[in-house]
Amino acid sequence: MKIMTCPLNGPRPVSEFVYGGEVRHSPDPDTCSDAEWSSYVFDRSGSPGIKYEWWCHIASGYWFIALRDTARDAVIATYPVETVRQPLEPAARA
Amino acid sequence: MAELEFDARDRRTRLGMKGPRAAEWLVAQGLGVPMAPNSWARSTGASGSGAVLVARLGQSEFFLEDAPAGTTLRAIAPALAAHPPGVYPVLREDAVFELSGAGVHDVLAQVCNVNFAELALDSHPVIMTLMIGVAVLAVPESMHEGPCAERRYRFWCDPTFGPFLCETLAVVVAECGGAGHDSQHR
Amino acid sequence: MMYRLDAHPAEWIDRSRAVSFQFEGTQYQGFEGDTISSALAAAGVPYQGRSFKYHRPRSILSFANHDSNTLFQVDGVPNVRGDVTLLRAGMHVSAVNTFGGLVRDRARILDRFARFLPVGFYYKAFHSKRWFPRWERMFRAMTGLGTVSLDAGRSTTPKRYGFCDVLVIGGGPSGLSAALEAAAAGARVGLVEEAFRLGGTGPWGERGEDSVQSLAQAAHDSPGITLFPATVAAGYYSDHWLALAEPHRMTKMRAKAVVFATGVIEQPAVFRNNDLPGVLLASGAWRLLRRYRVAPGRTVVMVAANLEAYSVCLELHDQGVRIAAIVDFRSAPEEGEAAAACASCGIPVMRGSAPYEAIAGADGAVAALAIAPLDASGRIDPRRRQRIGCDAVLMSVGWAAATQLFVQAGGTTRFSEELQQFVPKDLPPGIFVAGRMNGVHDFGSRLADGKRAGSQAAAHAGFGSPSTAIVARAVRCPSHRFPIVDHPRGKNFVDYDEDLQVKDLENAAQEGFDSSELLKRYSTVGMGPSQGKHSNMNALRVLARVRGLSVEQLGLTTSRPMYHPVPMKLLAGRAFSIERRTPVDAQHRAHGAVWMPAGNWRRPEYYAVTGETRAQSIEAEVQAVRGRLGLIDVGTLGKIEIYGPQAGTFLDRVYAGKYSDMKAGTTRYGLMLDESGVIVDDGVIARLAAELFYFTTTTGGSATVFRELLRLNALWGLDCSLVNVTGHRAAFNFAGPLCRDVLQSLTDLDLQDAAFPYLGVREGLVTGVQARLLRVGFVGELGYEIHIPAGAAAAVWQALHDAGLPRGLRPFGVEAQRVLRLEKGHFIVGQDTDGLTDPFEANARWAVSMQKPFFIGQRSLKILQARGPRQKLVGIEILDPARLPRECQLVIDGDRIAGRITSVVRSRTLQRSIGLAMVAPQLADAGGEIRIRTDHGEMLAARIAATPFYDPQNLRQRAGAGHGRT
Amino acid sequence: MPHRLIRFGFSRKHPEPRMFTRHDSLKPGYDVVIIGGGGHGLAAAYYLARDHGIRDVAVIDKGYIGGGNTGRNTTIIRSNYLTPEGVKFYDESVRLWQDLGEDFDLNLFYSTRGHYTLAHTDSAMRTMRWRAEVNKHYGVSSEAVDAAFVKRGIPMIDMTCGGHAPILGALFHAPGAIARHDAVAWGYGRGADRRGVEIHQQTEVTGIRLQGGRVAGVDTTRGPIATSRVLCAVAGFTPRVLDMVDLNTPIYVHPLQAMVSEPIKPWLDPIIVSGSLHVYVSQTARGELVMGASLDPYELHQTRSTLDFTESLSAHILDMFPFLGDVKVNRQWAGLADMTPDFAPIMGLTPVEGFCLDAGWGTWGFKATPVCGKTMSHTVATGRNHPLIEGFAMDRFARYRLTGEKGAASVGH
Repeated sequence: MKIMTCPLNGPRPVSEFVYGGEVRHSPDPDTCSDAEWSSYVFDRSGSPGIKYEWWCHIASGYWFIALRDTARDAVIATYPVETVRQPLEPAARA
Repeated sequence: MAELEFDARDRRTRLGMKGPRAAEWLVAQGLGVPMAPNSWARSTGASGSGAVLVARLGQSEFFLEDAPAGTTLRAIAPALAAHPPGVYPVLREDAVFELSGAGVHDVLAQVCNVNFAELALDSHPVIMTLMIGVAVLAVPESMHEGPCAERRYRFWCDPTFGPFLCETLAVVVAECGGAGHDSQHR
Repeated sequence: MMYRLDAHPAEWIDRSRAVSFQFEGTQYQGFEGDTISSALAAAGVPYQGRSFKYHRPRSILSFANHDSNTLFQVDGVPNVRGDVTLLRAGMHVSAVNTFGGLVRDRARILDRFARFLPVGFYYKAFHSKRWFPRWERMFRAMTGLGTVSLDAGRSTTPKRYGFCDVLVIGGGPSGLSAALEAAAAGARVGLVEEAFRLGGTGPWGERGEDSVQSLAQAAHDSPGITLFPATVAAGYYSDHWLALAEPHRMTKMRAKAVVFATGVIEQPAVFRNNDLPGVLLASGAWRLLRRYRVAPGRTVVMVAANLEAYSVCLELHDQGVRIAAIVDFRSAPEEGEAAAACASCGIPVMRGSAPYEAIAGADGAVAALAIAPLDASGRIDPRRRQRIGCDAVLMSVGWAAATQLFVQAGGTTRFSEELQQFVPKDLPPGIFVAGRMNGVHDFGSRLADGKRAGSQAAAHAGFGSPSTAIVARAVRCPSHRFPIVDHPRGKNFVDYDEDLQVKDLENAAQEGFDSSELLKRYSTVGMGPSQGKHSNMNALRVLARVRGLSVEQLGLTTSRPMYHPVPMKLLAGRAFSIERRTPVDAQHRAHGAVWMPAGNWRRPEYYAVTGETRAQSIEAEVQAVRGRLGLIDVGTLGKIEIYGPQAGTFLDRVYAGKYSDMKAGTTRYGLMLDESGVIVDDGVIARLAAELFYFTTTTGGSATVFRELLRLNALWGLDCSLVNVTGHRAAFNFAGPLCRDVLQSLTDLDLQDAAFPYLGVREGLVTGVQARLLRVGFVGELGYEIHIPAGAAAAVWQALHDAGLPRGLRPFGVEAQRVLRLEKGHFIVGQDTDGLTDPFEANARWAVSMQKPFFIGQRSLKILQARGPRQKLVGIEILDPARLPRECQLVIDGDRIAGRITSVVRSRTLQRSIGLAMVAPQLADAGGEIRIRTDHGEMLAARIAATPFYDPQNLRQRAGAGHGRT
Repeated sequence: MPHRLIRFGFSRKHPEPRMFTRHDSLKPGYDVVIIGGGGHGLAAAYYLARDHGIRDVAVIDKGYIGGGNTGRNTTIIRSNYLTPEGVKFYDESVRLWQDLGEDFDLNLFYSTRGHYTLAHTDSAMRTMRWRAEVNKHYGVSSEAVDAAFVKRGIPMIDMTCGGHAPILGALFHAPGAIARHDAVAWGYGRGADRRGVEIHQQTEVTGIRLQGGRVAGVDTTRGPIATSRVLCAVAGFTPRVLDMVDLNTPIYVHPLQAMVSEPIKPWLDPIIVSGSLHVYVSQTARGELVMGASLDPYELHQTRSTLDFTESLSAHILDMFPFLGDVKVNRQWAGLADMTPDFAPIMGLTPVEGFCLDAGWGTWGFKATPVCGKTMSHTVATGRNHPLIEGFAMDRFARYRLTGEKGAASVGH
């Protein structure tokens, strides 16, 4: 079984994790067009490649980011979430 | 060498908290806090009634369990309930059980995909993993210096999974020639 | 005919222990340690099975755990491998797939019709629409091997995780030395051997004998080596994770490095009747001899193309077996010592000759071999053939590397023309190979190669430094490049499992199936129980000849697990299935709960009361809540706490409503959407303090919702923190006109409206337990949700129950709650909504605050608003009081589907049948009438009605409207 | 014995002609180029040539014909879907299946066995009824049946499923069938080949040339091809081809695995599916049990096998049929499923003129092979989407008009 190295819990079998999909940044909902938004909601980069992905260690509820080659199923690196944080609109930061 | 044993009887006082200021609050309560994430320490609180297990879960969450007859946690519980800023109480009603003795690793090998035998105990590791599909918190301890068979493993899990986990483990332990004590769920 | 030789110290049987068993209804005797096949062979049984397609008599071919000729039905278990299954006293053994027994098999007639049943014949006929069903019945009667007994019980076996530094697959000379070398370096080693004992499958050739025995002994004695005898490495999976199928359990082994010393698999020579009983592989004969002291026959002809043939002949000769001739494909003399020894024993050798056909005797077993010389081009010359009488023909013409696991591990191979076998090309990290599979064939080199691989594997795992030795591959070629002899009358079998002859493969290729993958799929070569272990290599050679290509150009078909088939019970293991119970599970049982599954939970559907029907009990529970009071366990709801200065902001972003402006002590309904604006969950949000909210999710959604909230919190980095207390907090709904009076007697809280209004939340003691009380109206009566620590739940439940009983309390289950909520017109996410329902369609616009700066799904809602609803959720009343549609029956408008009933009940309280329906927008206007198609297509009329059906002003839950009915 | 077979016995040479002509080189151009020599692509080629008179067609495949999901699925054919679009579409497919063997003069072992989708919860029961009602509305034989009916139809099943998933009922679909999957590709391939279509195996597409937003040609490992019409039917490889023409879709790719047992004497007539247990199983005419489960949990473009798959699938099979404990798993494999958010395919014309898409076939493509050939050949030939596929148009996502077929997925994927 695949080994996934969790930044918090270390190397564990992949069955201890839940896959959360590719890391994607949304366009600004206030300024983007309907087409841009629906594309963000539905479209995916379906081709194989080296992708930043969300993974969650179930037992600790710890989310992190894995850089994985989806053609070879090779985990290249894992990071804490801070690395992909996007700034929130002012209202939320207030 | 000790007999393989499975014990799900004991209920000690437990306390949980998380938040940006949880660590400093614990120190303020006179408790020693492990520095590394996913590690534990034993600390004798102000009351001095036996050592408290302080487990650090990740960066900013803590899980505390008092000694069998300890009173430390009861003493500090009200302070926690008063919602000190940046310290968030975490209700811990866990089911708890212990595995120890010869063949303990044969049992673990059947229910968990973590190589416990290989763990270095001097780093005081806290393991969060899945045991037959149920999230558990594990603290391995060496009963006294010696081979792996002399280890004691203490496990905690969500109480609503407790009956399933303990009943299943009791069967595996029995098959591995061990004795089970499980009053909690019968 | 085979027979047993006298005892030998190294034999694997215990002659002091006779074991008697039945075969095809006749009593036989073998010894402890015998396998089924060795015992039958020793007993002189001429043949042990029938072939799959033509039902030709078959006996031992390979004796190597992939011998489809010797599959048996044993005590109700199908397809038992006789060559590796130990004899048990009292066993009932019979051949598989015979009609009327092994000898009288009625289907043997098919052998005569073989010419009419060419490759893929079943694609070419039987397909008229009219007749196919009949033909298919015939096929299904003829097909398959063993028979499964439908009354065999459930048997569970343990399954374990294993860990080691170096895992060595194969206990032959190279595997043994690899394991010992790795252990010497300090690695924890696992050594997997398919056979009952270490040593490998031989033959070892000169001087191998003693060294192998001492190596095996050393491996036994080494504390660093864990032995897995009689164990099949069934598959290699990602990151050095291997399935080890032991006799009675499976070990899932994680290694840091793996050495494949999987050896080679002997390949048959292909000539007419090469499947007759008595014609077998030399290595099989050798194993029979060494392990079970069974001689292949009294007069043996050896079909040879390598040194091993001569070694085996010598051993047989030593045992008094007459070697009538060694028929060597090669014209050049064999140089190995064994050849010289054979010559000195006076064993006649015919060089440059090949078997033309085997000839059967009266008993169906081989009685003679016709051989003929090969011309320069390797073509056989039948005119110059001669007959050699014999009762056994051994084949020693070549080997195929057991690369299956290696390839599964991501290794690549190339075909070596010099060695006539596939050899490893690229090795993935942590993967090492040794021995004959690696093209190293001579005994000394195999030991050296194993040493090298063992050292390198150990070093990879962090023990010692890697050996830099380079072990040369064999100089001699142990495999013939084309051990295949054509025959006008065919029956020269390439694949014994599937009864495939040379011409079948040629014909398949001619029909266009001329790549190795297509050939496999069309001809089924390699698809039988042995998965091509004895047939893929020769099939490739035949295809290469047809295409005029090299074997390398064609390439192997992909190899996938299992290496050998594995019983499902070993794979399944104990098959744990998680159960989750609320802390008052025992109380439910005591009240007579009838359970229904809810995810991993079990919940009381209703509480059975003697003398009541199910319907009566549910109705009585409903009436208890409406008229007096009821108690339900809602502890399966997801329960989450969120702390921190930005907790309100967080909730505003993840729910459609607004929460940051809530006052402490109040609750509000929450609707959760996904990015596309679809309703995914709902619950109640309570504000307990400025920086503390407590909220619930649906039972089904609790785990996934909490996980997603954690993700969003990690992503946004707001100053707040989530705690999942779903299992740590129990929750009951205590509802009904009388509940306030009863509860007041158990708590210090002031429950009067002024102090604790509808939709309020309070913290206080209930029967001395710190509790959170939410005053909610889900069931449409005065009611309090009581949330307490799980440890105290049983006591609190009991107290509430006992206090309520004198006032007519009934615990109520999920069914009653469904009626109650439906009377109030509340929808259930997932039942009354579907995977595409948005808040506008669900009439939940009121729960959405679009003017918020942001919430998940908001942007899509703007688009959906413009698009307009595709359907609408409405209340309905069935006009005919006597009839009730079923949930999910359709609303029909003209001849088109215009919606469906999502929930419906007959309400005693309201004296009518009510429900919810998802209908086309044009049908959604109140007062309008819709038609529902019920069973047998009858139509039923219903009226669109406003909700709530019951107490539309919600007076009862608000004011608690006094006692009893108003 | 059918006289058809007699001639094999009496002809000295094998009397069968090649099924597929081997073409040593590509022509400089074709009227239509079909990327993907699976069932769908070959079917489209077959109907283009047979029904639309378009024979100047090249089918190119990077591997061998039928080597993708056509040869990797569990061969289940059914039409008991949930949406009107789906039911009408798959029903037409099932109708076409009936005559395929005779059309091809090839035995596809199309075998109507009856199909049970087991329900273990009342919400599952509700979905079954929903599907049954929609199916019946369109004349598809489909019934929500109770536990007793299931027990009668599958007497050997453990109705409690090992005690943890009691069977409450099922959706019974009498026309549910299985077929010899490879033969379907061969039949369409041979039929297309005989009508002049060129099949080029071992030929990989490396690029698609556009001129002014329309298709101009296809580059392959064996040279360029000029063409104005391309049909993409490559299952799990769809996103890679779409990248060549700069199209975005919701398609994401996960592996789907399956396994097969050793041959045993047939004992299981119908096809059994259980959503809660994530199982589907049927027994072939060879006596093998063909077993499948749910989609792999994360994106991957590789057909590796996993052990957890065989472990949990075996466990669930034994829940239903405990007597199979000693029956052995012979082989496991995987295919690449191109999934969509609403579990319905993406078919028809695209914003790129001349580029047609037959994709999003996730775990449900085999059964649709004939109707996809029919509708896509129509779409390619006429330049207009076939009426049957309008619900599957690519722009439905941008328009927020999804075709919710998730409820009809055989198991909870």
